[in-house]
Amino acid sequence: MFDVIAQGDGPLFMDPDPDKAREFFRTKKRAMANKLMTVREAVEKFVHDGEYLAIGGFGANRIPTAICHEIVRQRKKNLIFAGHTSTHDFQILAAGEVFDRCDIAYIIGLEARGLSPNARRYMESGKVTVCEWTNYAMALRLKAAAMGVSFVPGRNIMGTDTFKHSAVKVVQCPFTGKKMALYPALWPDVAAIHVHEADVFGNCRIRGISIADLELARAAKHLIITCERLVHNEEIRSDPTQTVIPYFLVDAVCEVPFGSYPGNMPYEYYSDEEHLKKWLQVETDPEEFRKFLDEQIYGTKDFNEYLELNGGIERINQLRAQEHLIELD
Amino acid sequence: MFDVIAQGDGPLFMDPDPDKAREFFRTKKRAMANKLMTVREAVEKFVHDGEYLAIGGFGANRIPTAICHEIVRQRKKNLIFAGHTSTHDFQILAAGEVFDRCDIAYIIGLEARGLSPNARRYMESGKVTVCEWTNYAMALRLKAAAMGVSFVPGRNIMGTDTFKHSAVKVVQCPFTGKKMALYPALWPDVAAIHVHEADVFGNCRIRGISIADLELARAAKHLIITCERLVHNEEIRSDPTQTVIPYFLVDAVCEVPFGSYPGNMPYEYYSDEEHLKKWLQVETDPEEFRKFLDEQIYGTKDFNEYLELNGGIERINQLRAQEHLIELD
Amino acid sequence: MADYNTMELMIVAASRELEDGATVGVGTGAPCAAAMLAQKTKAPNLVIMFEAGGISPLLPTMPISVGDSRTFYKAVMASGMCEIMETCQRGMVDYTFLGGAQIDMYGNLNSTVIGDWANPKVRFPGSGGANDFASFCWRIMVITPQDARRFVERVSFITTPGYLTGGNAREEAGLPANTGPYKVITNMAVMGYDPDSKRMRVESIHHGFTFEQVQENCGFELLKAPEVVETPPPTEEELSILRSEVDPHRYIIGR
Amino acid sequence: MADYNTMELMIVAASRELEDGATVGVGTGAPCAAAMLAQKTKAPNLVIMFEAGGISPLLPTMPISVGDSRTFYKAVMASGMCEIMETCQRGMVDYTFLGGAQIDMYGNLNSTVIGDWANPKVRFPGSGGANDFASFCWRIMVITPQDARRFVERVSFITTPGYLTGGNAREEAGLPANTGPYKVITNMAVMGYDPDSKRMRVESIHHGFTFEQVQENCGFELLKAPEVVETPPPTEEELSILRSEVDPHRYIIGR
Repeated sequence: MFDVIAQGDGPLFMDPDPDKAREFFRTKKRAMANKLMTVREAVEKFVHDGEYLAIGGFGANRIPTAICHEIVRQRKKNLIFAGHTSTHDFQILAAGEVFDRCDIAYIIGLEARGLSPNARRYMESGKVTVCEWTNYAMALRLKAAAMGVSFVPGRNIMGTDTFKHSAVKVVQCPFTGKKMALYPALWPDVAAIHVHEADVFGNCRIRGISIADLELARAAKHLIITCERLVHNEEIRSDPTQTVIPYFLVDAVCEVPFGSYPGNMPYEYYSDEEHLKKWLQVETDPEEFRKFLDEQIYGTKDFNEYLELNGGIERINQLRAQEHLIELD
Repeated sequence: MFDVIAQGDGPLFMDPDPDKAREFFRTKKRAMANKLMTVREAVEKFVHDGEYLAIGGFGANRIPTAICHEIVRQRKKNLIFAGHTSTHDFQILAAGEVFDRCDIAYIIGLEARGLSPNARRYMESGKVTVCEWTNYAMALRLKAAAMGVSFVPGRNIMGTDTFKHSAVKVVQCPFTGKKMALYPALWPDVAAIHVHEADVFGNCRIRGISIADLELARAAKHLIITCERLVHNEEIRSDPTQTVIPYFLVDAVCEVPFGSYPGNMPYEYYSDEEHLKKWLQVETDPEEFRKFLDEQIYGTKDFNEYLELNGGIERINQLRAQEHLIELD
Repeated sequence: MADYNTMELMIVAASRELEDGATVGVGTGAPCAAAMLAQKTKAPNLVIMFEAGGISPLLPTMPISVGDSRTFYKAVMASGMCEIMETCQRGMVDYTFLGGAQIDMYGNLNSTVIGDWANPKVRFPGSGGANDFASFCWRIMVITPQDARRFVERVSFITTPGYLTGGNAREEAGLPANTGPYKVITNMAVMGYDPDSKRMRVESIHHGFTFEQVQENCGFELLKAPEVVETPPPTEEELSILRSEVDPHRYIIGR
Repeated sequence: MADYNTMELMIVAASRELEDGATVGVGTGAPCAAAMLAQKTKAPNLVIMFEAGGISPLLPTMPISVGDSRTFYKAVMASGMCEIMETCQRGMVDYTFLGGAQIDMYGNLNSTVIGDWANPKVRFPGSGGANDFASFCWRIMVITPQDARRFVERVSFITTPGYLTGGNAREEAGLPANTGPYKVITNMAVMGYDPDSKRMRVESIHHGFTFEQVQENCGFELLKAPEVVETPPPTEEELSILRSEVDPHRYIIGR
């Protein structure tokens, strides 16, 4: 056995055994089949209570909002959540109290917009068991899983309390004698990623930054794709350099135009800062927030209804103009 | 120290210490400067006797042929060569006997075309010290370097003679108890990669497969880019999703149209199988091969002259048609 | 019975081992032809991957290199070597097809040297991606002529892992569980492996050959499967597709 | 002397620490404003990177998120988190700018909890990319108001490494050699670190403040640099560019 110099005492929620992951992937379908379904179907089929969930994008940028809403709407529970690069997605899922365990790299906050009062209450309630990481640490855990190995090394986190409350193990590199932090592979049971274009089989294109989604798509055992628009497989095959997620990783494809709203979708529409501010404001009063959630999520049947509630195409058009730096009068 | 279960006895030609690599990269220029120069200048400036060289592409596909020729023409010597995914590039460099140490994953052969008689003679001559690897192993060594760590693990190579003659170390994963092969990071002193488009600063686009070039570009201490065509920086900035090599990795940009000839350049021209066959044939007679080399490389002043010798634009046009599956009469 | 040559026979036999909806990492030549033939006969949803990055192309012609532009012609994705090998390492690739200068009774392959490694009589290319594919894919298939100089008691050099020394040696060495050599397809027979000893055994013999002839052209003792059958010969349809659609220029089958 | 507010002062002071041709990993808010100001004054070739993947954009407006579309507007490359963090880990990124709820005398930062970790009084977001940037970039800069509740003897939780317990502790813990906290820019002073003990020390004091005032607003004993100077005040040009080009809507400087 490796001589482990130091290790964090945080809980490891998932087994990093690559042979167990391989046994799963051995049975995953490889044939090109039409995977088109509704968001409701995708969540019913692939998000199960007690399992590990990860969400793509960067908090309020290119996020699969419809999937987050639907998980709350279907009142999923006891999930384990990958709380990295998460902001508005975390806010939604915390509002539904759908998870009771959480790997933390960045939670509660919405960057410069401030902290979510409700998410903070939930995380301070004692209802959630946590393990600490960093954004890159979580990306490395997904990278290890995507590579099919049980760990990869990094030179961060060591010496800190973040390390102490993580599940990292520090070893000495046998080539150099240097200390290396080893990150255990993370194969989420299910992940959801929002992309620009996909075909019905799940071949995907993303424009702009990829954040940690390419690693996530490969690490996840089940993958739900929401896309701004479907394209034909011939379009995908006309320029295979653009494909960043191949179809055989994907289990469900849902066409959800404006699907990152109120988040930003690069080259499509900017984030709706007024709506995001509304969330933060209404959250200060738990009673008001319950009503808000009932109206926005529990009371809507799908994402289109939620969009309509918040200004519909007219609002989206304003956000499109903002994205493209066009001044409307 | 890690408990090393088993290790290969092959020589490790380069130091995998990430702090030494960091000290180098600390001094590497980051400002956007015009790096346009001739192939001759690039090789004079960045390829030094005794240093470690790696070549991008896949042997006879998207290779920087002009750089390989120029290294031979300038009679570089005692290089260490990264012999992975190499075929025609290896054949050229072996013809010039420019290296005396070699990390081997795939050498001598030209895939289905057969083995290079001259490269085989050189490798059987006892003049070259070698270490055995696999194609993915070499890609992992570059990946470790690109990540800035001293190793990454893989689950291949173990149990074989390839392992015994590599510099791999096998350890037991502290999370799972499984054996993992650790690959030491490889920071080549210099690499050359041929791309479709680059700006004068070195921002690059590649169409089609990337092979191990994205890892190589990040691992190399110095990077020479040859490109089919220069594009303006505004074009690069108009779609930053297409950039796969950012300029700050690059030290030299050389515009070399048809620069992968006689290799294939995806979407541009197919490989010149007749010319490649000529190499293999003429190599059977060492005396004839010397003459051939004098004519083709030592006697030409640059890559354009070599192209002219072998059919020039007319030949290239035939190969373009082949690439695009257009039947010429 | 249809008329066919040795290469056609091997390609057809190999193509039948690939089931629909499977993934396969292939090289150029006979393996690629077998995969293409399978796609055009019983396995339309066979997913072909090439080590340099091509995923599921609509192959317009036979590629010359596993990295040439044909390998990602109208592909679903043009990726890279790490993408392919890591897809294999994750357990998503069912088959790989390999060759080699030598193979032994445990399916170990040599493509590195003949003679002493430090002072080789003959130097070959080395592993390339073979060791990687053979370590990661679930099942390894080999297409090679039946020849006692190729089927040897001990390979000079284990470039690419089969079952190593047999039994559980492969997994004990650290390679992924439940992977290993699956079939060897020659001009005389199809061989598999004994589930316990992991030694090569004859499973079916091509029309016109006997077990004794197979054994004579093998440098080690071959086992027999509980039932050794005659390989069903290539059908007219298989041969016709192979000749007209897969390899019309007879690059592979014309050899 | 020009008239300016606290935030403007801090941004200007921070911008001066960035030299031309350097690379910097920044977050949103004041750090981004400081980097933009540096680009428009003394460091036109400053290369800005954002943790979610944006490399060297032509920032049209202040980004709201480190992952929003502004962060790669007309960028040279739109990459991903691993690309950015690994560029840092390789040693290619000179500076990072961070914040935090608490900082101690060794530059350690807390953005995780106040109180006991298992039973927190206040839960904050956690590391995000801060620990990563601070581990990998050569020099860490912090912009924060001078306040004894922020500058504490011991942070409740070391989210992000400074010099840990001082001396060589950082390198001994395994973090890359010769990295660490570099400057802390507050509304009262610019602080650096003693080269041996790695304790925070005052290097320059902004016009109108005294060392004693800085010390009063700090929860631990501050050292003094061999020479403590007065920070040159923001110039008219710096303020004009900051107000008209960097943050015309006063998102940051209007607070």
